[in-house]
Order: sequence, then C-alpha cells, then structure tokens
Amino acid sequence: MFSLNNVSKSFGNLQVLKPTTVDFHTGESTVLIGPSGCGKSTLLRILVGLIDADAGTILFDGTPLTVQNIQQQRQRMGYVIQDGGLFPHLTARQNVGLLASHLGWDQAKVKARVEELAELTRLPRVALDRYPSQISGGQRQRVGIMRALMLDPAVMLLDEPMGALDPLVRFDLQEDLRKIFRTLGKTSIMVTHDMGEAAFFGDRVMMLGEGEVVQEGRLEELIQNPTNEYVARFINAQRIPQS
Amino acid sequence: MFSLNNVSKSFGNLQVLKPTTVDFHTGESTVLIGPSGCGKSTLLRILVGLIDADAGTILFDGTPLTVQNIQQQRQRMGYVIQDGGLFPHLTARQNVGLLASHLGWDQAKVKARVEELAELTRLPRVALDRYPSQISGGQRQRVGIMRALMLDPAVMLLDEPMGALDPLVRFDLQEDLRKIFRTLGKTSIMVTHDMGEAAFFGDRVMMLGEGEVVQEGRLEELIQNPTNEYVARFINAQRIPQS
Amino acid sequence: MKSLLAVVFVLGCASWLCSNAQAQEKPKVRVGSKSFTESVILGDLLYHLGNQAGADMEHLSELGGTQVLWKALVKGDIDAYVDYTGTIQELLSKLVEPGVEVRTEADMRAAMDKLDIVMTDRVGFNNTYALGMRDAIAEKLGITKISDLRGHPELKFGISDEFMERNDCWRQLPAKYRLPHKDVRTMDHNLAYRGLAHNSIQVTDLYTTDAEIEFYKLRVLEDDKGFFPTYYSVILMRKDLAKRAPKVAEAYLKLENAIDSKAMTGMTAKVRLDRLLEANVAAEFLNEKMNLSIPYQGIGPLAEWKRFLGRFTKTTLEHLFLVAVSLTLAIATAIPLGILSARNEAFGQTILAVVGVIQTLPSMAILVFMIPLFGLGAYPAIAALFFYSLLPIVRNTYAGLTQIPKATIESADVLGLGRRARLRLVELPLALPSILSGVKTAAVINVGTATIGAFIGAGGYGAPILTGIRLSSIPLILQGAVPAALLALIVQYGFSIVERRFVSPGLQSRL
Amino acid sequence: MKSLLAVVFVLGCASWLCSNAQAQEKPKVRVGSKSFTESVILGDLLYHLGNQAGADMEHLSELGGTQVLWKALVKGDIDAYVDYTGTIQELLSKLVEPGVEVRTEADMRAAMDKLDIVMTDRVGFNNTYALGMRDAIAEKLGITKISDLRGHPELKFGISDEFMERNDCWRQLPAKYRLPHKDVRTMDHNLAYRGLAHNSIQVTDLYTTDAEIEFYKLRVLEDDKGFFPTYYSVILMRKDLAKRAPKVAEAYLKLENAIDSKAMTGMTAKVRLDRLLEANVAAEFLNEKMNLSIPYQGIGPLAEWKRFLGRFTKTTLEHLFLVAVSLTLAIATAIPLGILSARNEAFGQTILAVVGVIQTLPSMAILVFMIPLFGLGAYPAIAALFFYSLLPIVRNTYAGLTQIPKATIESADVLGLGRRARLRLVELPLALPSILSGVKTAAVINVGTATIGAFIGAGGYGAPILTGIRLSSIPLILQGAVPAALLALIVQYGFSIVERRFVSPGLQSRL
Ligand SMILES: Nc1ncnc2c1ncn2[C@@H]1O[C@H](COP(=O)(O)OP(=O)(O)OP(=O)(O)O)[C@@H](O)[C@H]1O
Ligand SMILES: Nc1ncnc2c1ncn2[C@@H]1O[C@H](COP(=O)(O)OP(=O)(O)OP(=O)(O)O)[C@@H](O)[C@H]1O
Ligand SMILES: [Mg+2]
Ligand SMILES: [Mg+2]
Repeated sequence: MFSLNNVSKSFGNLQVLKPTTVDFHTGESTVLIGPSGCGKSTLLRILVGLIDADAGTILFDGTPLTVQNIQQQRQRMGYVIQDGGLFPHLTARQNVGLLASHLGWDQAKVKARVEELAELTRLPRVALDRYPSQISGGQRQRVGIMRALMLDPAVMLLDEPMGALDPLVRFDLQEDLRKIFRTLGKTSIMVTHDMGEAAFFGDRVMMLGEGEVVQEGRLEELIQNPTNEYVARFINAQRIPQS
Repeated sequence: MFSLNNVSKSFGNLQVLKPTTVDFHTGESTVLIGPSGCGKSTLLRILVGLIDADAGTILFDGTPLTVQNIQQQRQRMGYVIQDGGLFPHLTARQNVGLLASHLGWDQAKVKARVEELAELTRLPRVALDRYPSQISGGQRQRVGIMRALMLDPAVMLLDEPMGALDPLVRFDLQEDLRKIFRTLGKTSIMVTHDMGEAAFFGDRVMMLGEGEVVQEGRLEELIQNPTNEYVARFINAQRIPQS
Repeated sequence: MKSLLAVVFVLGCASWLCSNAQAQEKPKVRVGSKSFTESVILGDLLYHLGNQAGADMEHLSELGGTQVLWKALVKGDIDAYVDYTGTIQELLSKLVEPGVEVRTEADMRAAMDKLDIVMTDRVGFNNTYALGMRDAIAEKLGITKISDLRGHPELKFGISDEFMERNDCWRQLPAKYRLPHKDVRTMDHNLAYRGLAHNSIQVTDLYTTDAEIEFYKLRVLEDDKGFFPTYYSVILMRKDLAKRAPKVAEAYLKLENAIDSKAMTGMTAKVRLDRLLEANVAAEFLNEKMNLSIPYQGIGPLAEWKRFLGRFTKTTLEHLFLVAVSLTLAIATAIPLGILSARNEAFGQTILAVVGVIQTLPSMAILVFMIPLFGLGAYPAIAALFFYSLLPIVRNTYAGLTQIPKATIESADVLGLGRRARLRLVELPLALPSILSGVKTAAVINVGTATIGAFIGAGGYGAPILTGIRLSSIPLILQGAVPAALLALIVQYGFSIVERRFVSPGLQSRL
Repeated sequence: MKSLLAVVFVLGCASWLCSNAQAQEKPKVRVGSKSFTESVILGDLLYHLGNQAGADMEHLSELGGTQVLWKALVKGDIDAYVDYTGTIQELLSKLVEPGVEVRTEADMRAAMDKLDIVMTDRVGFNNTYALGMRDAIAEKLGITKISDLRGHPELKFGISDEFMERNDCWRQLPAKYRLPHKDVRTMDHNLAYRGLAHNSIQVTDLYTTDAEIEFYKLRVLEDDKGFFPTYYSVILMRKDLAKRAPKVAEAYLKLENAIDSKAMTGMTAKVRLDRLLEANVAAEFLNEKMNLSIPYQGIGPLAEWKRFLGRFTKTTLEHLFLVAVSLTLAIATAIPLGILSARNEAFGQTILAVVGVIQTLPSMAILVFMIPLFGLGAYPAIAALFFYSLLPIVRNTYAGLTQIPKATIESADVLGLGRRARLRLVELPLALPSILSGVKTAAVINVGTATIGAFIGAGGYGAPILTGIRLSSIPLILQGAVPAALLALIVQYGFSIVERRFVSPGLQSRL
C-alpha cells in the first residue's frame, strides 16, 4: 500500500528520520513502537502528506503521492491522532459527519453511519451532540476514531489512538477494530506505547530508534530475539499489575 | 489533605458526581480508575478549583477552598493534564519556568531547576527551547509534568500524566516520581487507565463509576475481592503481551 | 392628549364632509397670491376664512406678480387678494387721472373705490426694510429704535448691497438719523445673519417679516422717524363679493389689524425653516387667533412630531440606503480580499497596504474624485463609504484566518477536505468572531462616515448635522448625531445577533 | 546638474568672502523698503545691485511707511528706496511752495531735484487698480482693453467693496467707459478670484501686480482711457550717492524700465504663493535680467526641492505629532478598555457601545465641541483623533482576549498565576496578534483622519489637501495625500515589525 524509498527528514539539524526504505503491505497491520521523540508521528505525518520528506519517494498504491493527488488520496486514508484533533466549532456528531455531508451523503445515511460508529466505539449518545470542550478525553479520542472510520477508508493511520481509553473500552475497541481491519482487508499502521496492544494488533511490529528501523517482526519475535539490549529493555519496561 | 463532604456535580441533566464524601490523606498516593466519562477528570478539576461543585464542601489542609484563597493554594498544587496544557506562545523552558520567574526567582536558579527536571523526565535538551507545536506528544507531556513539579508542590494532581510516554521513559519516571512523593511525603492523586501504573503508584486505588466510588483499596485487594463483576472485568481488561 | 387630538381630527373630518355636502348651494369665491411665501400664506388665510364663511373656495396660488393679480381682480377672475400699500400706490399712480393725489391710504381707498374694488384697513404688518440687532445685545445696550443707535458709534454694521445702493435706504439713512458709525460693510444677507450670531457685526438691514428674525432672535429696531417707506398689507376685494358672498366679505374684514409683524414672521418661519405647508400654517393661525377649528394636518405637538418623524424617516432611509449598500458591497469585497491576503503572504501585505492607503484618503478628496465618475447624489457617497469600510474587514479576516491553530488546519487537510471546503467548513467558521469584529468596526465607522453624504446631496443624518454646524444649532446637530449614534448601536446589536446565531457555541469561551 | 550647482555655490561663497575682505575700502550704502511684499523685493533689488557695484550694502527692510522712508531719505539715514508716482505726488503736494504744479512726472522730478533727491525714470510697472478676466475667456471674446467690455453686456462683474466705493473707481468707471453691465456684485476679493475660476463671474477688479494674476492665469485689461490713477514705481535716491558710490547710482539707473508688470507679478507670486525669500527672488531676477551671478539660495530645481522639503518637513512633523500623540493616548486607553470589556460581558457591551457611538460623531461636530475645551490648534484635533482611534483597538482587544481557548486560561489559573499575572503573561501575549491588528487599523485611520487637523489650525498633510481642494489643484492635493498614504504604509510596516518582534513565534502559524 505504502512504499517508502530512502525517505528522510530533519528538523533543523536534528535528523528525525535517516534515509529509510520500507513497505507497508496491503491488508497488513503494522505497529510502530519506539522511544518518545524517535519520529513515529513524523513518519505517519509524512505518509499522510502533512510533512514533506526531505528526500526519497513514497508510493501509495503504486502511484507517487503528489501535491495534486494527495487530497483525493486522503479520502482513502483514515488518520487518528491522540487528542482527536477535533474541530472546536462542531459537535461530535458534526465532526464525524463533516466530510460525508460535504461529499453529498444523504443526511439519514450520515446519521445512521455516525450512530453505528458510536455503537462501535461505545460512545454515549449524549456525547454526540456536545462540543469537543464539553466531553471527556476518552470520549474525544473515540470521536476522532469515528471520524477516521466514517468513510470506511482503505488505510488507517493511528497515532496512539487509544491512549486515553479506559481498559474495558480499549479492550473491546481493539477487538472490534482488528476484526474490521482483518475482515475487510484494510491496511493499518498504528503507533502505540502499549505492548499488549502492539502484540494484539501488529501482524508486524516495527521498532524505531535514532531515526531508523531498529528491528521488525511479530512482537513475540522481538521479545524472544531482541536485536540489542535496548530493544529488550524497551519491550519489557511496561509494568504489569501483579495479582 | 483534601476532605470532600457530599460533593456533587451535574452537567445539564447528566449527574457526573453523585454526593460523594471522601478524604485524600496527606502523604498518601491515590489512584483514580474508572470507565471513560465517569467523572475522574471532573473530580480533579473540582479539587483544583476549575469547576465549582454544585453542592458539598471541600477542605484543603483543613481550610475550605474559596474563590479568595484558591489562587494562593494552587501554588501548593501541581496539576498535570494529558496533553500538557502548555502555553503555545512559550518555549518548553519558558512554560516550565513561568511561575517561578513571575514569583521572582533568580534566573540562574530557574535554569538549574528546569534542567534538573529535564533530567528527571529524560527530556532531550534540544526540546527545551522549542515551542509546544514543535515537540512530540511524549515530550509535551513531560514538559507538563516538569511545569507542575517546578515549585515542588505539596500535592500533585495528575490526570493521565503518562499516557503518551514510551514504556521505558514511563517506567523510569514512575519510579522517580514515586520515590520523590514517598521521600518528601507528598500527597498525590493520579488518574490512569494503566493497571500496572495503578498498582505501582496507588497506596490506595479508587474505582469510580456512575458518579460514585465503587470500590477502593490497594489494587491487589480489588483484583482479589472485586465488589462486583464489572470491577473485575474492568481491572483485568488490559492486554498483557504474551511472551 | 391623544384622544383629544383624535376628537379634533374627527370633528375636523366631519366638518369637511359637511362642507362638501353643502357645496352646491355655496357661493364660489376665488382668491389669489403672488409667488413668495408671505403672499401664499395670506392667500391661504383668505381661502380658509372663505371656507369657514360657507363659500366654495379656490386659491389660485403663486401667480406671476402684481400686474397679473390686479388684472385678474379687475376682470373678476379672482375676488380678493392681499397687496401692499407701497405697491398699490405705484399701481394707482398709472391708473388714476393726472392731478389726483394718491399718497395717503385714504387716497388709495378712494381711488380703488372708483374702480369697484374695496381696499380694507391694514391687515396689520409692515413688510419693509428695517434695521435689526440681536435681541440680547440690544437689550443690554437699551436700544429699541434706530435713534438709539446714535449713542453707540462703536457698533459695526453689515448691510446688503441692495440696501446700500437704494436711494431710500443707506444713502439717506445715516443723514436722517445722524448715525455716527464708521464700520459699515456690505455683505451677503445670509452672512450678515451669521455675522450677527458671531457678533462680528451688530446691526444689519432686514425685511420686517424675515423668517430669520425669529430664528436668530433678533430685535427689529423701530423706525422712529418714519424713514423707510411703508409697505402695509391690505386686502383688495371686488365690491360684488359683498353681494355674492356677504359672509366671506365680512370674514375678510376680520383680518383688519389681525396680523402683526411678529405673527407674520412666525408664519413665514414655519414655512421657510420648519417646512410646514402654507395652508396648514394659515389654518393654525386662524384657529388660534379667531378661535376657529379649521382642520389641518401638521401643526400642534402631534403634527410637530409627525413632521419631525417625516424628516427623520427621510434622513433615516437615506442614511440606511448609504450604509446598507456600501457595507454590503464592502463585506462582499473585503472578506474575499482578506482570504486572499491570508493565503499568500506577499500578496496579503500588498492588499493590506493598498486598502490602508485608500483609508488615508480624505473623504472630501475621495468625493471630489468620485464626482466625475458618479456625479452627485448617493453613488459617489456609497463609493467613498465602500472604500472606507474595507480595511477593518480585510484586516480582521486576515488576522482571523492566520490565527487558526495549525493543528486544526492539519486536521481538515488530512480529512481530505479540499481547499475551498476547508475554507468554508473550517476556516471561516473559526475566523468568524474575528471577521465579525471587523465588520462591526466597519459598520460603525460607516454609519458615522455616511454623514459625509450630506456634502454631496445624498442626504442622510449628515444633512441636519451640517446645517446645525452652519447655524451653530446644537439641537439640529443632535437631530443628526443622535439617530446616527442609535443606528450605530442598532447595527452593532444586529451583528451581535448574527454573532450569536452563527458563531458556534463551541467557540464561545469567556474569560 | 548637481555638480554644476555645487560650482555655482562655491563661486557664490567665494565672491561673498571676497566682498567681505574688501569691505573696508567700500562705500557704505543703505536702502529701505515699506512693509509689503513688493516693496521688500524692490529694496532687495537695490541691495543686490549695490553689492554688485562694490558697495557695502544694508537693507532696512519693512519700515513703517512713506513718511518714515521719506524722512530717512532726506536725513541721509538711507540712500535710496522705491516709491510710486501717485504717492510721490501726494507727498510733494505738501512740500513744495504753493503755486508749483506737480502733476507730471517731470514736475515731480524737478521738485525732487530741489530737495537734492534724484527721481529716476519709471522702473517700469504700474501698480494700480485694473480690471481682469480669465485669459482663456478674454481670448475667446477678443477682449484686451476695458473698452472691449462694452460689446459684452452679458459679462458678470464681481468687485471688491473698496473698488466699489472709491471715488476714482467704480463710481466713475462705467460712465467713463460707457459700460452697459447690469450684473455687478460686490464680493470678497479672494472669493472673486474663485468666482472667476468657476466662471460664476467674468470680470473683477485687481491690483496690477497681484500675485494671483499669474496663479489664476488672468488677463489684466488695458486701461485704454487712462482712467485709473497711475502708480508707477520710481527709485528715489540722494544726490550725494552719485558722488559717494557712483557705481551704485549708475547701477540703479539700470533698473529704469527694467521691470514690467508681469515680472513684478511673477516675483510677488514667488514670495506670496511659493514662499520664497524676497532676497532670493530679487537675486534670481537680476541674474536673469542683467546676466549677473548674485549668489542666492532657494531658486532653481535644487531650491524648489529644498523649499518643497521644508514645507514637507513641516507638515510631516505636524502630522506625526498629531498621529503619535493621539495614537499613543488611544492605545493606552483602548487596551485597558478592551481588557475590561473582556472581563465583564455587560460592562464590555456598554463600553463597545459607547466607543461605537463616539466613532459615529462627525469630525466637524467633535471639533466644534472640542474648541471650547482646547481652543484652536493641535489639541482639539488630537482629542478628536484620540476618540476615532479607540474603537478598532478596544474591539480587537476584546475579540483577542475572548477568543483564547478556555483550556489555556485554565492552565494559567491552575498554575496559580493571579489575574494580573495571567493577563500579562498569558492572555495579552496570546491576544497580541488581534490587538495589533486593531492597532494597525486604528493607526491607518488615524493617519488618514489627521488631515482634519488642517480645519482647526493644527497643520499636517491636511493643509495642502484642503488648499488643493479649494483651488482644485490636483498636485497640491497629492502633496498631502501621497505623504499621508506613505505615512500610513510606514506606520503599518512599523507595527508589522513590532508584530514580528513581540508576537511569539509559537503563534505564527500560516495557512
Ligand atoms: N463542560 C461540560 N459540559 C457538559 N458535559 C461535560 C462537560 N465536561 C465534561 N462533561 C461530561 O461529563 C462526563 C465526565 O467527564 P470527565 O471528563 O470527568 O470524564 P473522565 O472520567 O475524565 O473520562 P476519561 O477517562 O475519558 O477522561 C462526561 O460524560 C462528559 O461528557
Ligand atoms: N515542527 C517541528 N520542528 C522541530 N522539531 C520537531 C517538529 N516536530 C517534531 N520535532 C522533533 O522531531 C522529533 C520527532 O518527533 P515525533 O513527534 O515524530 O516523535 P514521536 O516518535 O511521535 O514521539 P512520541 O512518542 O513522544 O509521540 C522530536 O524530537 C521533536 O522534538
Ligand atoms: Mg508522537
Ligand atoms: Mg479524563
């Protein structure tokens, strides 16, 4: 789905991404993990065209992403950021339905789809007609996920999409999203700091560090055969409640 | 430290907090858990005076919190929210040092303290002189924590303070913060969705739900003797990476 | 009060209807007047009195002059009109046989009688030249008559060309009264009035029935040596009128000595300065003076109010027209300009500079430049107002758009909204508070600046303000300034409603 | 060009130095002049010529009148001055023995000779009354002399009071020339010029050397019947001058018939309208006419430029003063008002309403109300500008503050910043772009509106604009409008720098 060839990016004299060549395959779920500030978000932002890479080419579905086609292509991508990135002047419902309405969907269809998604993310109905400043952090995050899913995109780019969800909602949503992605053969790239989530979601887990891919594979492989001491420590750092 | 007596809060006809009587003891670390939208953040915001309770009284260190004294008292509280709540017009360093400078601290002292805190939170030096929009989510969160710690407050109110941190940084920071809180006898109230964190931090874990305290105790106690089926499911929902 | 007026009105209407019903049996009487205000009012007096006396009246108003009226009277085309002794003397001098003297009014009356015309006694006022001073000053100096001026050689005179040049005026006056004054300048009659008001002169010539006498609170000095020729008004009527309509002729005699100078001046002022209709002024006078109840519109507190309302409505509509058209055009132009500015830094700075420069052009200069394009009237004013309204809107649109957080713009981009959809659905709604703030500023400035419309014949609240400034009349200034201020408030309030209606509640934070 | 001027200047300085060096051997010569422009110029002509002729000159300029000069001349306090034949005749009539006729210039010259005064031949121009018309119209009608007017009875005359009243002017002129004109009005001399320009009159009286003749392109009609008294200028000098400084006396004779009316008018115009120094005008004339090279400043392209620069500097300083003071006061007032508005909704709406209402007051009305408080000059203008600058700043401060996201305000509160610290450290910096946007709007409006200063004697760019509008002179309008526009740009640019300097880079997002 995405093909990166020698893509690199610096901010000032900080090289966030060394020249990187990597493929994200159609239907595959990739999970990006890595230390804070290592460039995970930057990579997603490059894929979705918010940041221009300094060098290298990116193919989306075989065609290079350009300024001309990016807008069209974005409608086939869903992008979720941690705090939802909601429009403050629109209610949750309007946020989710905005693009569909703009594309001329029938209002009833929009309404049905929004409510279907609220069901999926377990968002209380009352929250739907509130403005972003009036709902809780977890609710905002779910609205962000709903908005990304609205048009049923082929690719989902998820930047810590569930960091603010309670364990139960998160558990269920993980389950549902994986089911959706698997059954409909969607491609997904997700950034997370939760190793349980990485293990559950990632067909492939990609550990970034110092601007490059340090190791990739299923999380079990990383746990069993860490490339280096750092990867081992990183993966095992998460505290587990002792029972 | 905080004594709540019959405190309640509604938004419109949604009762977020039923009349609640609860104490947060000096030197104790309390962790609030509970489903999204159950009122955890609302409770913290009431404590810090951002929201007025509809009814009930709140004592802080034995004296009622009023509009008159709240500002003074706040300098004894540190409040961290998930995305940091940073001032967009100030660099990370200025965000952290703002209040101290305002209170007339010597610039060298401010600088030293900021750098000490950056060390603690493992924030890269380069990030210190960037604006909030120029640093990563995890970095912003750490700057938020630094800002709250700056004046070495007696009480820390932490609303999902480490949700965006990578496992390693989070592990170390949990360790360090607990050490600080324990040694200096600070009171802390933390909201988290991470059960490992709750177990590690909470002298007492308080499970909220439907606007009231459902159960409280050490996390092990909750795991072993959940009040009801829901508490049990909630606490155990978090996915653990299988190794 | 209101009910009283209603009763009067109903009664008035009733009497109208009655009089119409009896029209067939009534004598037909026609009166005439010359084409200046005073004469028309006098004609209307005759008209009303005739009506009250049961005649079927007609008033041939504003006829061509003494000759026309006189011939009509003699021929019987009209039955009566009012003329002045001075004029009559001149008229008769050509008509009577040589040798017959017509110097006194008695002479005239006798000569008229021979021509089958009745000349009444004086109606009561003398419309001739006189000297006038501000009442306050005259009072202070104790001056009531022209002779009194002799004791005040320091007084400055400003007199009109005509007065200066006429043989029966200034050329002889100082000699006759032995006036010692040195500072005597000829000046425009109107400027002389203003000069009096500003005390740059103290004495001027005037006509005893000038409307301005009342307006400027002047004292007409008594011509105690009878220097000025007399122009007493008298009614001339055909002798047969007393037979055809005896009640009318009788009624006309009631006008003898009924109107003094002050009353005549007051009536003229009401027409000239307050723009009342002559017929209404005449009716009001008769009702008061002779206790009649001739129905009329436009006098009394209610009528004052109506008249005020009429003028107010007119200036308001004019003002609203200027504001509405120019502001609409400005909003329609400035918001797109602001959007373009925000899109492209360099272009934006250029637009802001140009719009800023336009703003510095003085309004008079813009108007001067607009006249060749649009002529006089509302259009050049609208063009000027349009230009003046651009800056706040352009700048605030620019500021509102450039202040949207980058993250929000990114959210919109990443959603796949096109540029235009992003603008419409995200950017403009978010910038709306700032844009509306600019629009409100522009609207208020526009309402205030629209007073320049008066300079160029577009009317509006500027008209009373300008006149007020010219006449130093605070009430007149306020008649423009207060509604302009109110309009500004209303416009602001209107946009506040727009704001409440269209700015998303999600954005309405408060300190 | 520049280098040429430099050379001229150096030469000039050099000759100055030389002349000073030789001062001791030079004869000392003093000339005088009366206190009106023409006389001063003539005095300077004498001064320059004397200098050129090697004398050590002094010019006692603007003395008290004919008597003063005459007595000084006789006594030897001055050696020469220029007077007019008409005046000299009057002067001599009291000095010569009874019976001696002094009617012709020859008579005068003889009489002067007896008093040891040399009276030269005419300098060449006759400064007396005349009639004038616009050159274009005169050309079209083929009128060159007063007699020609007879064929055009339709022409309208506008003449000054003095001309009207003087025995040797209008009272006799129509009879002398048998002028048939009916429409003859007295009016202000300056208004008459404007009337000519607007063709509401066609003929006016003037002095043959009026500066305005050139400015308005008038034709002075030839007094072909010699009706007007002659006021030819002649030089009077002491006989002993020819001995003491023969070269000077010789040089003065060169002025005989050297200056025609046009030349004199031109020089007066340069002083009166272009504000050149008399000495410079005189020097320029001599250099051109007599091929001299008297050093002077202030003529030629460089001097034109300097003069322009001088005036420009003056209006700029005045304008800057108005803008700087009023804008500073407005900023200092409006930002706090905006803060108060944002703090309290009801109070805020009230403030915005009041400030809005102030904005609608027409500038003339504000000025009228300010005069009793501040008199004339800069202060009332500053007060008016102050009021006009409030609205955009108040409103944008309000808008900027109320648009800060609630979350940010909460962050500040929770940190324990007090209200004032929150305002200073968080709110104002965040609202700054919006506030500066308002300040820029206000500044630009202020720069534009400051042109009203001219109405009330505060100067500024409004002065040339007003004059330009009055004289319908586009160049003059531009002399005010262009710098005003530039100033607006500079002010905007200045605030952009403030913006770049003080608005945090963290806030500078771009679409
Ligand atoms: N200003 C507001 N107006 C109306 N409703 C509000 C407002 N703020 C919060 N709420 C509602 O109150 C409830 C509690 O919100 P709160 O933020 O306390 O939840 P929370 O427990 O912190 O959830 P999360 O775990 O998602 O952060 C939610 O249902 C939310 O929609
Ligand atoms: N606009 C920018 N200007 C300068 N530096 C930036 C900018 N955006 C990001 N950076 C820097 O680039 C680095 C990578 O940022 P990025 O957001 O990709 O990290 P991340 O891997 O997503 O971290 P996290 O896990 O904390 O979200 C960080 O050091 C950050 O400070
Ligand atoms: Mg990130
Ligand atoms: Mg919360």
